[in-house]
Amino acid sequence: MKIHVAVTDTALVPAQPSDWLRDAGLSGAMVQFSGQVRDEQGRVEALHLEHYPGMTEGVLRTIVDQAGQKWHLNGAWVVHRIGTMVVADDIVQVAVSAPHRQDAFAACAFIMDLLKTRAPFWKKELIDGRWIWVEARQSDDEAAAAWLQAASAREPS
Amino acid sequence: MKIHVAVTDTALVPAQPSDWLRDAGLSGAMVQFSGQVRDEQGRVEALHLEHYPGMTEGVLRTIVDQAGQKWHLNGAWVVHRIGTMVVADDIVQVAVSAPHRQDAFAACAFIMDLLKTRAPFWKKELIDGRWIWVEARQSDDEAAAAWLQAASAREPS
Amino acid sequence: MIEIRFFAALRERVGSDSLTVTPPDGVDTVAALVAWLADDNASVAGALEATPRYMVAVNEVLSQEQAAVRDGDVVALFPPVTGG
Amino acid sequence: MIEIRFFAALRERVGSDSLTVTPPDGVDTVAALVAWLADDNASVAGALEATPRYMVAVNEVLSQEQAAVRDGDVVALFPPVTGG
Repeated sequence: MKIHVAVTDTALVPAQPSDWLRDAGLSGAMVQFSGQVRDEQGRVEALHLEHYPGMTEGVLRTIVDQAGQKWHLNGAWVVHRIGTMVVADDIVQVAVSAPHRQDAFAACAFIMDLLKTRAPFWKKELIDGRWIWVEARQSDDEAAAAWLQAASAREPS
Repeated sequence: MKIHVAVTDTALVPAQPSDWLRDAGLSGAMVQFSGQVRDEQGRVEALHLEHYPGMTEGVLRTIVDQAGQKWHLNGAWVVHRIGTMVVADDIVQVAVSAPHRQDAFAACAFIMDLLKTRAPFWKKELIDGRWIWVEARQSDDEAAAAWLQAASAREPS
Repeated sequence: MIEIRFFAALRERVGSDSLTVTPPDGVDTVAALVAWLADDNASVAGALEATPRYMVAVNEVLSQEQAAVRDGDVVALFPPVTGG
Repeated sequence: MIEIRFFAALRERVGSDSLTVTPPDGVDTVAALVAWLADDNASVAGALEATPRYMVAVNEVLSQEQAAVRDGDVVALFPPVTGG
């Protein structure tokens, strides 16, 4: 399984994950998630992302390794942008290749759910000329917890 | 919600769905599935896809409309290739944009599961110089049935 | 007059893309039409026998065997689909 | 010696990126370290009070308040993460 994990302060390129994952007939399925800066009905002027260098890459790598243990994957790409970005910019790309689509969908959603609750990134939004930290959402905690409960339910008691 | 549904006999372009779905800050999430011709350990030399012109586009459009009723989507792209293709070629692209990632993941998986069991496409593989029709997989029937059971479980009895 | 269309392996087994038929009165469902066709046409009978699971579309909409069929309809018979 | 790092809103509230501290013997868990820090440093106390839910990493691994802390560790305190 090939893995690419990176944090970058430059613009993400939409076609890069699929170009990099392409594997000459080994995989039959590729699922890619990308997240964009929303304007929230015009309220948001810009977004700034801070992270914990070193820890971030380690956490992302651990999440991808866990996905590789849970599902049959051939490749995984996770690139997260930091710094200041404008509305509609790509913030994150998560892409996986797999023999079968169910594994690709599940692994991609799992990586995003754990990234949202484990990877040390913090967002602030520029609204009316003021930078305001984004609050964590409880629905994200619940999404991550669901994967972990599903995992422990499968353990022998 | 913008919708693009097409059947084509030319090569699919990986970056097209995300370029077309891009919406200047309305959506925060994009999920794209693409399916490739697998070589099956070198057994498969080529793939040929036949379809039912007219019905295909209607079925795909109906599936996308259903997805748009079940989830909050801003756009959906479904392009399926037909004719003869070689190993690693893209067969199908399904991409959706949405305000939130959970809707994007669910809608993209739903469209693929229904496409697999409802859209009139048939594959044959060139193996050892002979074209052999691919058999439908029961796991695909089950995946589609799961969405429909989930839907009917929510109906008032 | 009803147009019968065949696709994929079923088309190859029948040996034709389509047939135009005028079934007798009373043949007013997909099931009745298929039974009448198989009685009437040996190549269709053989093809259906070699394709135990098949799907049906009436006027380009997936349908069940109990679906009504009337004059002017296009009825397509094909193996389970395998796209994607 | 323990390095304490702060991120995001918590960093801004503390007013520093990091502190290097030598807590007394017996301060051997994250919870004890945080309690000692808050006693010792008014800006940390104020920042933590303004951040009722915070997360902890010990040596770059997410940890619980009961986690052990020893000399040479890097302990990071930050608000719930919001990437993606």
